[in-house]
Amino acid sequence: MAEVPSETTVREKPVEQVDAVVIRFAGDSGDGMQLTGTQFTNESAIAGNDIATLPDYPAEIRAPAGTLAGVSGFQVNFSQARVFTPGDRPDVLVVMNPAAFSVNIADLRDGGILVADSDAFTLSNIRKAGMDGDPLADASLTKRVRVFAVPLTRMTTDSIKDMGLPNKTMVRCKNFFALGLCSWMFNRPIEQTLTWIGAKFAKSPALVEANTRVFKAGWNFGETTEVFVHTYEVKPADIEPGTYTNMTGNRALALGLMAAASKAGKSMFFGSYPITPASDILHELAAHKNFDVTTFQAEDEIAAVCAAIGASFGGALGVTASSGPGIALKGEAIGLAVMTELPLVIVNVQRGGPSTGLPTKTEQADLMQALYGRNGESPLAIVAPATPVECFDMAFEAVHVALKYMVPVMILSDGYLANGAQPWKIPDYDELPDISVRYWKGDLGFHPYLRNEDTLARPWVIPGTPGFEHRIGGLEKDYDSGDISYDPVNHERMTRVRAEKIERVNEDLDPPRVEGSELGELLMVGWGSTYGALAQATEELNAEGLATGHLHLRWLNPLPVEELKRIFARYKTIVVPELNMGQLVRILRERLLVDAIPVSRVQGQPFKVGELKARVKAIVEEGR
Amino acid sequence: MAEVPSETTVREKPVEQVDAVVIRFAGDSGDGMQLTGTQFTNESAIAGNDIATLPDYPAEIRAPAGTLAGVSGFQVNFSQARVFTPGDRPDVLVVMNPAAFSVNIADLRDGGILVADSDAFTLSNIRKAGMDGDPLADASLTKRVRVFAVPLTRMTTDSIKDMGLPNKTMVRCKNFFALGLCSWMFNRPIEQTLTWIGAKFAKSPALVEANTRVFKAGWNFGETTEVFVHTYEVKPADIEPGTYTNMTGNRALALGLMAAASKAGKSMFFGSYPITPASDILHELAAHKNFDVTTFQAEDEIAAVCAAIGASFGGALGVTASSGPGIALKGEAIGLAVMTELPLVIVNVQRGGPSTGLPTKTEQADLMQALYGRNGESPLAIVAPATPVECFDMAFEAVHVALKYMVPVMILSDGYLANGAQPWKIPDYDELPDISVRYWKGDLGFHPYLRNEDTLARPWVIPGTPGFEHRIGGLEKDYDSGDISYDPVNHERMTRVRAEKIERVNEDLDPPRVEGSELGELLMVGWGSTYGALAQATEELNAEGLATGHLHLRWLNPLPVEELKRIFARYKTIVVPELNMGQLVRILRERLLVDAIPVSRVQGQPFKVGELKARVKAIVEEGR
Amino acid sequence: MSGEQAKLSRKDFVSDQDVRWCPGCGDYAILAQVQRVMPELNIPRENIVFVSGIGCSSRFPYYMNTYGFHSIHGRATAIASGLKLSRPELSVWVVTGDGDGLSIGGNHLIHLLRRNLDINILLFNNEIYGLTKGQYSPTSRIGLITKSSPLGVADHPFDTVSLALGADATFVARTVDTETRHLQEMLRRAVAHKGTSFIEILQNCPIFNDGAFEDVSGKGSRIQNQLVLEHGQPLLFGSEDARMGVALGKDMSPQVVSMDSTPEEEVLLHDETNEALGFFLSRLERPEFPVPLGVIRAMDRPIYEKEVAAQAERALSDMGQPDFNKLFTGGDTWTVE
Amino acid sequence: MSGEQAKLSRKDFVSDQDVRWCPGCGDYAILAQVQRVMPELNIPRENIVFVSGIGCSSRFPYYMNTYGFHSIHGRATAIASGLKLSRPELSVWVVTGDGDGLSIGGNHLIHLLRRNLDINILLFNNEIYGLTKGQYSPTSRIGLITKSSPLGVADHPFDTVSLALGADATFVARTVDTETRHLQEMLRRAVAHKGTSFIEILQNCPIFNDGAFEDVSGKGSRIQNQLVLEHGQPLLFGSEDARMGVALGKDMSPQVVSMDSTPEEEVLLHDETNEALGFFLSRLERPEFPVPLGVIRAMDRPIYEKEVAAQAERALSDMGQPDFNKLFTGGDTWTVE
Ligand SMILES: Cc1ncc(C[n+]2csc(CCOP(=O)(O)OP(=O)(O)O)c2C)c(N)n1
Ligand SMILES: Cc1ncc(C[n+]2csc(CCOP(=O)(O)OP(=O)(O)O)c2C)c(N)n1
Ligand code: SF4
Ligand code: SF4
Ligand SMILES: [Mg+2]
Ligand SMILES: [Mg+2]
Repeated sequence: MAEVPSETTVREKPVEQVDAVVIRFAGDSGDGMQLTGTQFTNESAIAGNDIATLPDYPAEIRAPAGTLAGVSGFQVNFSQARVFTPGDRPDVLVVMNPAAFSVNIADLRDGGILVADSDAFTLSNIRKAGMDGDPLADASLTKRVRVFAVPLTRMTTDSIKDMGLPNKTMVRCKNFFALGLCSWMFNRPIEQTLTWIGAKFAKSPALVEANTRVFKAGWNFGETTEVFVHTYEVKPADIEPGTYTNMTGNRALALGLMAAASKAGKSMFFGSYPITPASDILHELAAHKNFDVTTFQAEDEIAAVCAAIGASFGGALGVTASSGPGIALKGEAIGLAVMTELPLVIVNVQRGGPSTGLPTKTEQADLMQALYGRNGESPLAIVAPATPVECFDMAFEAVHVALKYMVPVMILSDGYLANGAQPWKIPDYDELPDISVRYWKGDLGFHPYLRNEDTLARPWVIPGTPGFEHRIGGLEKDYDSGDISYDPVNHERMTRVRAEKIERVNEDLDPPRVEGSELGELLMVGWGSTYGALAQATEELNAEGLATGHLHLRWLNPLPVEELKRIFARYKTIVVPELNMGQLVRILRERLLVDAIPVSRVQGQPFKVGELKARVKAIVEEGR
Repeated sequence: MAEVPSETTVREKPVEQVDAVVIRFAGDSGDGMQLTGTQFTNESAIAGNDIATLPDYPAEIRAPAGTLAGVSGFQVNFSQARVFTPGDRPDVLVVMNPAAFSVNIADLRDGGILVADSDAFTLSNIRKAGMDGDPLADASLTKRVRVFAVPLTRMTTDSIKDMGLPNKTMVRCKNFFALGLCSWMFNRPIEQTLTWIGAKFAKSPALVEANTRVFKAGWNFGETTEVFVHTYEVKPADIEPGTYTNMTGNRALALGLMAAASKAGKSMFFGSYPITPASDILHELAAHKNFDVTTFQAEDEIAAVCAAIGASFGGALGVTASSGPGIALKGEAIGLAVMTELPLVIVNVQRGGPSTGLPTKTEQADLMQALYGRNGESPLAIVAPATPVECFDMAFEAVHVALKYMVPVMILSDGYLANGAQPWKIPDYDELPDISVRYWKGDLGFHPYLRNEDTLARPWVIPGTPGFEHRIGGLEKDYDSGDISYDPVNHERMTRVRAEKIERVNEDLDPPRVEGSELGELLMVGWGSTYGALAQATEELNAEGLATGHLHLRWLNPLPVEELKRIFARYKTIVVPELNMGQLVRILRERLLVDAIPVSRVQGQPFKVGELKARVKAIVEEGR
Repeated sequence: MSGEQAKLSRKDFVSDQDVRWCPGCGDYAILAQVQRVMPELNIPRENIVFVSGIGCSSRFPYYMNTYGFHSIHGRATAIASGLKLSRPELSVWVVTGDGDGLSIGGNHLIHLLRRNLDINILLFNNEIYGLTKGQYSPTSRIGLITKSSPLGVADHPFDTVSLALGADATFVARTVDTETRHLQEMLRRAVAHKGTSFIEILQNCPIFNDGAFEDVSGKGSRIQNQLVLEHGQPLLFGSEDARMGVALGKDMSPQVVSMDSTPEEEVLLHDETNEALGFFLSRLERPEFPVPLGVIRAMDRPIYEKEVAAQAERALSDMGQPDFNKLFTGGDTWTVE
Repeated sequence: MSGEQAKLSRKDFVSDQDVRWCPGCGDYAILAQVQRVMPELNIPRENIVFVSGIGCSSRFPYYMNTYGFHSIHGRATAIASGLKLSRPELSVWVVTGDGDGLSIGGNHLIHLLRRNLDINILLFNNEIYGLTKGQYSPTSRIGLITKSSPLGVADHPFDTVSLALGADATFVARTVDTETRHLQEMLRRAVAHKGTSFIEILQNCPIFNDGAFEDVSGKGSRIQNQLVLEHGQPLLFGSEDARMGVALGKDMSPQVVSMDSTPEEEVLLHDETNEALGFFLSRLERPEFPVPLGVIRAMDRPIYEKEVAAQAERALSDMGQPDFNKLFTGGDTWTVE
């Protein structure tokens, strides 16, 4: 058995310096690719690289092993520069079976590296993947990319066959071989991985040993055999000092909500009904019952939001989360929150639509639903985090706005943010702002629809407060008494007040900030999860000589219309790339009467930087 | 007892000719004002006038007798010229009690006629209505309008006291006294009313006699006493020849749906859950079970629309109807109809919102919800009738489009259209177009998402058809096979096809037509129930020398963008009056990049022509 | 304006809003009984919340001088659940109708019943949609002519009590708007019960469904049609001189027996804790059998909000006081210097 | 491609789609039994429609070579109702899960049961949300650790059968995925029943809730835990050598008796038409009592779509053939010349 590698091991093979690498692990759903990818990401983070990841797993039901439908992938981009996206096309592709090969090979860049488990390329597996002959031997492939066919399964079992484990168990370890091999190839620090294996399988010492041995076998295979001639190194990136952890959007969102509720001095009540890709928020919160968080898995989405509204009425911070179809169901009840002017946070982790659509894919097609998915004039505030870690900050802001203005706030996340991970510079809780609000001071002349002069918020006097017993509801209320009112002029007045409250939120928000060129040829306006692609494209376009600005809106309602006007005026062309058929672009056109041009992609996937640049350049060239 | 009046009775008092009269009957909910108004309208229609009506009743629960909340009103405008609206301010106001006086008196135009039941102006009633002294005696009133305080209750009971009816029953007849008096005052033909009394109370000969006698007593009171000095006459209008009947929007809609289903050769399945002001459509359809109409009162709005979708899947014409809050609940399921490309007609009889809002009041604030109230890119066709009788035609068109293009179509009516009545020139059913569609001819290479080249409709092959068994659903489907597909490019293709289908509907639609000036200073663009006010305002503005065009859109999705551009270019100012905070105006601004200016009214009531004109003129003067 | 508890009276529970039901509506009587019983409970007014949906019945909260929430159609039970879960110390009441609670709100109702939060539900069953002016409801009887059923209702109605029992309610009772004392007693029992209390109140809507309960509430007929239940007592009904009982047939079928000819031991004893008996009673159908009034089921089961609170307690003791910094740094971390 | 009826075989009901459940999922066995029973029914394939909501179970229609509709979460029962009402001649099946049918879809389910359309409902109860990867469902047992209940489920579960009985279902049965013959028999009974048939199928989800029904389906335990019901037969269970019976206590409580020491007459006879007995059975709780399998209730009641059709017939005979011109001119009219 090969020698134990360690940080001090002298590397025998030459090291090639590279700026950035995109690597994708792909295999069957059962092959542990998400685990492998995540752990490789952790190693890269510890190595000091900047990173971005993209997990991509199949539809919700487990497909039969070895089929195209069952392929699961995980891509990570690690770099010594700032990283905005998981990368368009991988430099390195690791495939555990023919199906994974078939689904992913077209993405591998020319000249890239393919590592394949040759043991899995049996005739029957190849057929299952819809191919005929052994694709690894195909000349057109070997000409285009560098193919490393490695008998991964065999080497895995060989390295632990003396342990007397069942064959199935042994084979299951093979992802650690791949991880070991890749860790070697990219000079990743591996101490932490070894500790992690120990912790993860703590219940079964045999598995700790097996996986450790297999992992090392993979590392040693790279180091010892003649197959690979050199390793690669990506230098640490210039990253802001601090303590970091890997953070997904869903987890960041959950933590942000919790921290905000706590900083507001409120209990949090989270009413939800499971739905992909929002369920993890429920799972995360349910695990922290010691943080004054109540999670309520309701019988449906309507009950979930209604329970949250009831909790808000009672003085808690009511929160609900779902994805598009569930949000559609909540529309009527959200209208009740608008009318009763209760604080409420609604999270929509968007996915491909319409209807059930593409449940596991990402899309930004619910902005219009957020704005208009209810009867009547029913305005609410809308915020969209741009990156996974921003989910924390935006959730925090959302809570603040909901409480201060007594309005529902919708947070628009999406599948890409939700599952994507990013290094999060861990904040100090004690330095987060205090956002507690005091609503009602006087005790004379109280009625439930009195208003704070600045925010127009009504007083949040909660049951249990003696002397202020009152009734609220979904019927229109009199501005002056809070009683039910059918008065025509009063209705218009109240309608305008509800709208004005949302406009006033602008006063709390950071002014929009352009990245890239402050003026010039082109302004790209984006929102939500496309941030990375737009930022990357902006950098590259500027580098290519096209003066490009990038404005990424966080708050989508209200909009700082006057400031946007001033910014837009500084550019010749305005484009609005979105993962939908053009939604923000409609709002900008309507509000600003500016000929902003949509760049749409509705493919259940993020923008590819290359494609985005090409489309944007074509628009600039054609003048539109 | 006074002599029986008849058509041949020689009128003893002078007749004054007037062009048009607006009369409003107001009383307690129990006073039968709706009945009185409706019957007076019928008389006016038979007299050959053009008419428009506005019923206005209180919130859903019966308020205690005599209170302000319990006041019910019915206004009718009858004219020898074309009539577009029920009129801004009544010329004549009939009030049955102090509460009705208090609620309505401000509307009565200066110099108008007030008829009041002086018997009802007891101190306690006056107090209930929130007043102090007898308002009828107030000098500021008698200076402003002509007051006729008539002991209506007493004269009613007097005229039938020999019949031995209980006092309550006698008093109940008093609305017929008012009707008789007004019929006399405006020289209405009364034969039909007498017949109608006979039919209405057929079950109780005593009531027939009592009401007939009271009605005649009212007529005779006008003719005989010195109180009134002359009567008025409104000459017949120049109305297209034909047979007419009075038609409300809800009934017209029901009949239009039925006729269209029949002309398409389809059974109609109507799934609904009661809600004001849509319930009458259900009631109407439920009464015509012999017309191959199934009505299904579901457990909620979601079940209602889902049942309709199920029926459409089975080959029937699925229809559902509700008002705003119920439509909000249907959003998710409507998305399923979009995705499965099934024909479906959704009726939204809009009311004041948000939330429960003002259930009995009118508003146009659900256009955005119609366009965007669902998750994902989920387009459907939208049509809005402009008048009560147009509800028939637009329902017919909606059915046609739904079936031809295999799409959901939303009909946007509102409380004002729904309950408002208008003379309907009765069409000949046999001359209505045949709208049956044939979807699937071949039998080779069938799959459920094949498309007709012209309409892009998929084939509607229904269960029971041997050899074509297939499955549809809410997940994205492959363009070429109809199987579930997660393919990125396919998803974008299907998304575009669903949008394109709606665009193609344009080819079936009448081009938009401007009324008023074909070019000039001002174009008013409207939709839905504001037609009358806009048409009237247009006529008056042109008469006042402001060259004004009026474009009233029926189909709101798709929009004929190119034609709109051409039309808009002919005017200096574009205003878009709507009973909301500006919805169509947003769409026009966004699509056409034109500085169209909103004119909003959110008061649960239609536009007043005078107010509308004033606001529009101010915009023209200020250049915006 | 202070929390201290002066002795409250009925008037303290009357709000300043005009009551707007139709003259003669059964809702008035129910309101009066609730306002009468409230002072007895010794719950500070500010700790009482009435939550309702939409319907005539759902106007109820406006008339109670307590906290109140007139929400949206069918959702009062869901809103109340969120409220009670986050504020277990409040006395939470749901007022709903047969349409609000059993039609659009049916699902939330049955889920609340199974979860067993300590909420009191008053369902005003008038077998009609009052507020929307007279369509049939899920409790309307077969054949009833209404605006939406001009040829008669074809839908088999729910038995409200059976449904609640099937949904595992821990407390189910039935009473009548006009039986003021019995209604009051049921309210007291509901309050005393720990867990969800469900009371069906048969309520006359004189406008759209007048006399629907004439048999149970009518002067002439009420005696022979009311089977008034008392825990541990035999199932007897009818007038003094024509006393009847309900016995159990061998095959578990119900049998009406005349007490003239039957020894009392043969008559079933009521047992509020017996689930099968409760269901058996709920299946008694008019006119063959009398209508059971009273507490049909009352049994103990853990209270949801208490269980939830206990979990939070457990979490606190297992995982410690909330420490965000610990939480943030709980996973793998690395430090950039 | 023609309507004539060749004899169909199981294969004729297998669609061309790959079945995508996890290996070992109980859904496979259910699919196989349905595909096996279908040919017996002599219903032309084109007249059969499977409607489902969303969930692992709801993928079912894709695998049946019939008409099918994979709709949205919880709404299959509502969609099927519209379909059946407008096409009464079709054989309409609903496939749903414990989440789809009892959580989000609970209301449509109970309303379908009370209306009694002739639809067959198969509810795959795995006591978990499979498709969304393992949250608890309304049938999950107290204490179950799932993704959304890391400290254990605190919600008291529905008993599916009790709920259906409380909702006035006319046919309620329970079976197990692994009991292939019994499952087939229940399918046949459901088809034979006129009115809504509701079958709860206990189904193992090896991935997220493995062994939930081990007691009823496990080799060692099934015999003593299955109370297999047969109409008119005594309620007996257990192995040959340790035969047990269920008897009725005087207070209507259930009693397990050993047949060694008890005469058979003392054991209850099953009666599918007795509503109280059905409920009594549905309340038997493990582990004290065995789990009743088989037809718990089967009774006649008018079928909704037939009643609706009869109303249309009546309307036709009372009001005559549709005549739009007559309808249009039916009210007050006047003529302008
Ligand atoms: C979402 C929604 N759907 C429908 C309605 C209309 N609506 C209001 S109350 C009601 C039914 C009321 O019946 P019930 O609950 O029995 O109350 P009741 O008036 O008889 O007391 C309906 C259908 C509504 N307000 N909102
Ligand atoms: C409106 C809506 N809410 C939530 C979901 C997510 N969802 C899909 S299936 C499911 C539950 C499935 O559980 P069950 O019905 O028991 O089926 P199983 O997968 O266990 O067979 C949920 C919550 C959805 N698709 N749509
Ligand atoms: S409609 Fe009926 S239930 Fe409603 S207030 Fe009137 S009488 Fe009462
Ligand atoms: S998750 Fe469970 S129920 Fe779903 S397919 Fe897999 S084993 Fe079956
Ligand atoms: Mg009711
Ligand atoms: Mg399940």
